Amino acid sequence: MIRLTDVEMEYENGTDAIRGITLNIADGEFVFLVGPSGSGKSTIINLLTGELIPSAGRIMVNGFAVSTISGKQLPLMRRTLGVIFQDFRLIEKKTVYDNLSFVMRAVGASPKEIRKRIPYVLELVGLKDKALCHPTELSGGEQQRVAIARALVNNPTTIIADEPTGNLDPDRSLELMRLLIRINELGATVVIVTHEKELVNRFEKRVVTIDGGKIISDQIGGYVGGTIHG
Amino acid sequence: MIRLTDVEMEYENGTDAIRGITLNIADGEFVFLVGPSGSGKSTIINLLTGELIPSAGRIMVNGFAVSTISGKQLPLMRRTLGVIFQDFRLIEKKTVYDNLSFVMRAVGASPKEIRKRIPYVLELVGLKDKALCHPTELSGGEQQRVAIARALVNNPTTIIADEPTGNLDPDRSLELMRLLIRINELGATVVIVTHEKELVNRFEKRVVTIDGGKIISDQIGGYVGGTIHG
Amino acid sequence: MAKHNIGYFFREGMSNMFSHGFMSFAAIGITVACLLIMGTFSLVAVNADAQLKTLESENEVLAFVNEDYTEDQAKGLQSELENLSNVASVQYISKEDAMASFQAQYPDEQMFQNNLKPEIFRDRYAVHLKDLHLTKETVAALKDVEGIDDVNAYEEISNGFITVRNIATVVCVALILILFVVSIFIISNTIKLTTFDRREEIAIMRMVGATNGFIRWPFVYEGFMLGLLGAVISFFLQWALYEAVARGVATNDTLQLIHIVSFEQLWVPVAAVFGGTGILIGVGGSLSAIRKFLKA
Amino acid sequence: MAKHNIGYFFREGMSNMFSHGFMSFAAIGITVACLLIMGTFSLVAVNADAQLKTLESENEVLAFVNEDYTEDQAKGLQSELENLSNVASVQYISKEDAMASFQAQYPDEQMFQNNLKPEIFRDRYAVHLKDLHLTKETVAALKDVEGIDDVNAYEEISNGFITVRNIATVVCVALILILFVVSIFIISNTIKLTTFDRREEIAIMRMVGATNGFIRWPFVYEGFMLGLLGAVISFFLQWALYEAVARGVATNDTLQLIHIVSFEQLWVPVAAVFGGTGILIGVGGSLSAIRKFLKA
Ligand SMILES: Nc1ncnc2c1ncn2[C@@H]1O[C@H](COP(=O)(O)OP(=O)(O)OP(=O)(O)O)[C@@H](O)[C@H]1O
Ligand SMILES: Nc1ncnc2c1ncn2[C@@H]1O[C@H](COP(=O)(O)OP(=O)(O)OP(=O)(O)O)[C@@H](O)[C@H]1O
Ligand SMILES: [Mg+2]
Ligand SMILES: [Mg+2]
Repeated sequence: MIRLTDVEMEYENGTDAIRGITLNIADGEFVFLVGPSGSGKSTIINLLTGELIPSAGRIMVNGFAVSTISGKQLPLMRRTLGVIFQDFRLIEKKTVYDNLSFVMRAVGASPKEIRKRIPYVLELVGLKDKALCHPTELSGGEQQRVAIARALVNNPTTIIADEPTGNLDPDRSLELMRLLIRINELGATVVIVTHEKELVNRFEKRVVTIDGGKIISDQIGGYVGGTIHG
Repeated sequence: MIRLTDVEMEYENGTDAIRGITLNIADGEFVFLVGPSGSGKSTIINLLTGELIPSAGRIMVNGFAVSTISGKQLPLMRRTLGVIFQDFRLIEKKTVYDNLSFVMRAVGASPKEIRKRIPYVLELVGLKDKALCHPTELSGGEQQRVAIARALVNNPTTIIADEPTGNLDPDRSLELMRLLIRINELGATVVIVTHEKELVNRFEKRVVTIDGGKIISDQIGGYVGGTIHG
Repeated sequence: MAKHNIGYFFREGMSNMFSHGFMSFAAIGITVACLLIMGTFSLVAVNADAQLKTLESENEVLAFVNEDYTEDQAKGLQSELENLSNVASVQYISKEDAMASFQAQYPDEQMFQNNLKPEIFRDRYAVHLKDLHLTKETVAALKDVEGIDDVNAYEEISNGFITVRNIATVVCVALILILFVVSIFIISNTIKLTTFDRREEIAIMRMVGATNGFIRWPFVYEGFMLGLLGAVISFFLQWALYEAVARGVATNDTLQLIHIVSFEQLWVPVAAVFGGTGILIGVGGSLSAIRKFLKA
Repeated sequence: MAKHNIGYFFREGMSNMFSHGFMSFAAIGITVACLLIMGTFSLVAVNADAQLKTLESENEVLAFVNEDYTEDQAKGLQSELENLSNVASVQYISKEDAMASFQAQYPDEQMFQNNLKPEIFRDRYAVHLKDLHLTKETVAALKDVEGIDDVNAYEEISNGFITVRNIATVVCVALILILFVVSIFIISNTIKLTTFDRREEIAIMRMVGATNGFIRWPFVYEGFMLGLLGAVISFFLQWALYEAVARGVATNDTLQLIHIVSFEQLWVPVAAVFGGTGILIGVGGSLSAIRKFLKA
């Protein structure tokens, strides 16, 4: 369960990225977060993960009060999340396999679990034969899929994805969406930031539209804005 | 003018990314390069810029034989190109303004030219008020627009863009395309790698489709593949 | 901490060390350089000190017996002198012995060899002191003894000697301290630089819910391994260097006189100091280097 | 190179230095540390050498005149001795003078003060040599002079003295060389580490068509500034340190005797060496650090 109450975020340089947002996402929901470039979508994601502390307001994520969380609680909260970052954030010095095993280790998985889980997840994103490559040896879309695999590998209860399809071709994008919907149907909460009007329109899901740091629409189905496809 | 003749590219780890491509792009043409993730699009871009040396074949770009170019000629060739990279490649320690002035300096522009040109280019991509921000203070789409501005700033005769709209909302994507078309109409050659079927279909331009390191189609208008929008 | 984690941390630390090849090489190289410089100075200082101690023990005060005393009376003073505080030992030297040693000192003054008579010398005691710093007080005490006429304290000499030794000690200790501080500064900076490009990695670990403790361990292991390796390499290099110098000294005609402390007597403290310093610097450097990335 | 570029390179180099605050600080700190250690040792060595030279010049050989020669005859030998090669100067010492100085040496042997007669001493010459290494040859030549009976060469003493001085010189030069190599190693590694995270920047410059020369200049300036700054800081610290020690020596009762070479006599070479080394290391380190990024 995700609950933002009157959240505001002003960056150190004075940019008012979020200007009062209240938003509830129930457990098991599937939500698209859309809006123009610079509207504050990534900022919301970073507030949910505890990477940013809001200037005002309250944030609850899976039972943790993120806005006031302690250093000891933060790792426990983050283990409930699987995050796909807009800029991937892969470790260049580790292979694809090690990029994944490393985050399983970090939450205390046993070597046996790791050996079982990683090939399965790599299969899901279609990178089984790239396991021993380094991120620098991958195409942009392949890197993005490693980032997706990493978010899935610890079986999180909530998946948060920032532009997961920005570098994927239409076929792969659709595949990924279907995968996330399947995971959602198994019980996980899914929040996806995207620009892809096609995808948003294709699925009748909740769409929250942000502009200028405010929610300007919250409805089921239909990409708001985007004149070219209007 | 860009001419690839029987080009092959095998990476050090044995990946056969390009398996024999012959492609001519005349001066002043506008070309979309499309294809699934991992098909070899970015590899072609890197071959054109001289960042990669082909395992076989010949590459000519704007009168330079890129595949056999000397260390002294390479910078001259590159000054004819404006490249937008899939991963942006901005310098985090420099402001947006300095990221641009730096590449103008690199080709010998005077301070006066720089002071005149940069505000103009930032205006074009809609980032005038972010000139003094560092890349880390920008949203994903804003970073992408800085990368675009950097490619335009030196007034290149050829613009090569790898996924320039991956992080942009539909309005901004359309705006950018219109800008590139305007630049193309003023005489520049433009090569764009993209997944955005919408954009490709909207303009009646040449579309080269790659799959598995080979050209599988070369036609005017119409995105090939991408079942969801088919 | 689960059992399989210990192995993981260790392997992780090792593989980090190798995957950051150049960085690790620089850190180890600098550790070795610093330890060697420090070690060499310390060992030179130890030897110089040993040498000085030997010389010092040869330093003596002469106490002249009243000319009117008979030889027996003169000898009778021995126990009284020995009982004075700060007197390590006394040695009776008769007029005849004094003359003989005097003659030995001046082989070139022909006349001394034939014309001298023991009577022109006085009976004397060579007095060795426990603590040269107290020479003044002891000379006064010797002079107070009934039957001792005069004391040749070589006071300026022993004073000068002590001063020189003190200065040498201070200079050595100061140099070693400076080198130690400089070494720590250099090495911890090096480790900081080497961990600088790991902030990304740390950020990702934090983001997926790793605890600070979990993040810290591989770095601690890496620092430990770097420091230990540096220490081990330094130790063997130091050993080789020391033996080479010692052999050089032993085979040199003039230098033979210098007594070199054997490495067997020194290797335990050298190993302990090298190992301790190396590990301390390695682990400390690593911890201080990642500390700021763990805060935010 | 266009005029506005020089200013650009310079500003770029400066701003790089500041924007890589911690890295630059580390590089400068390490340069200062290394230069100071090197400098301190060199200055100690220079002073020790000056001290030894003074002592050496006091070293003399005694040539004893035949006992049958009259004082005039004895004095007549002076010019002959002076003409020998390797003889720096000779000083005639009469029997009377010899006795006086002998008595001054033994104030405690009462009998010497009254009972000695000049006749038991011999006339002699104190001979100063130009080159102590040739003592043996010169002694032989002295002995060959008609009227010289005997020569007291103190050969072992001067031999030992030379050996000690040679060893001291070798040890000092070796230490300074080692420190120099270690310093270069440490500093160039530091600069390499500091430029390591600039490979991205370099890659971008290359990609937009900057020539290698253009890319190199800001790095050269940065290295130059780092090295120069390190050298300047080291110079003033070294100066302060030297003056402090010199003052300490001058005010100490016993140490007054030691003659400290004034810093005025030394500052030019110290500044030159520090500046040269700092800049060499800075620029060299920068160039070697970016070289590999410019290749591909
Ligand atoms: N540096 C490299 N070393 C080895 N293999 C590489 C390297 N870069 C790319 N590859 C491989 O070459 C193939 C083509 O990669 P390329 O980056 O050209 O794909 P792309 O068409 O740009 O894909 P995307 O749309 O996902 O960016 C991929 O299979 C990729 O894994
Ligand atoms: N670290 C930062 N410091 C200062 N300002 C920032 C920072 N990060 C983002 N901003 C600013 O905050 C605003 C919102 O940024 P955010 O990254 O949330 O946008 P976004 O909706 O994710 O956009 P995009 O679709 O382009 O990724 C932008 O104006 C951006 O410039
Ligand atoms: Mg964003
Ligand atoms: Mg690509």
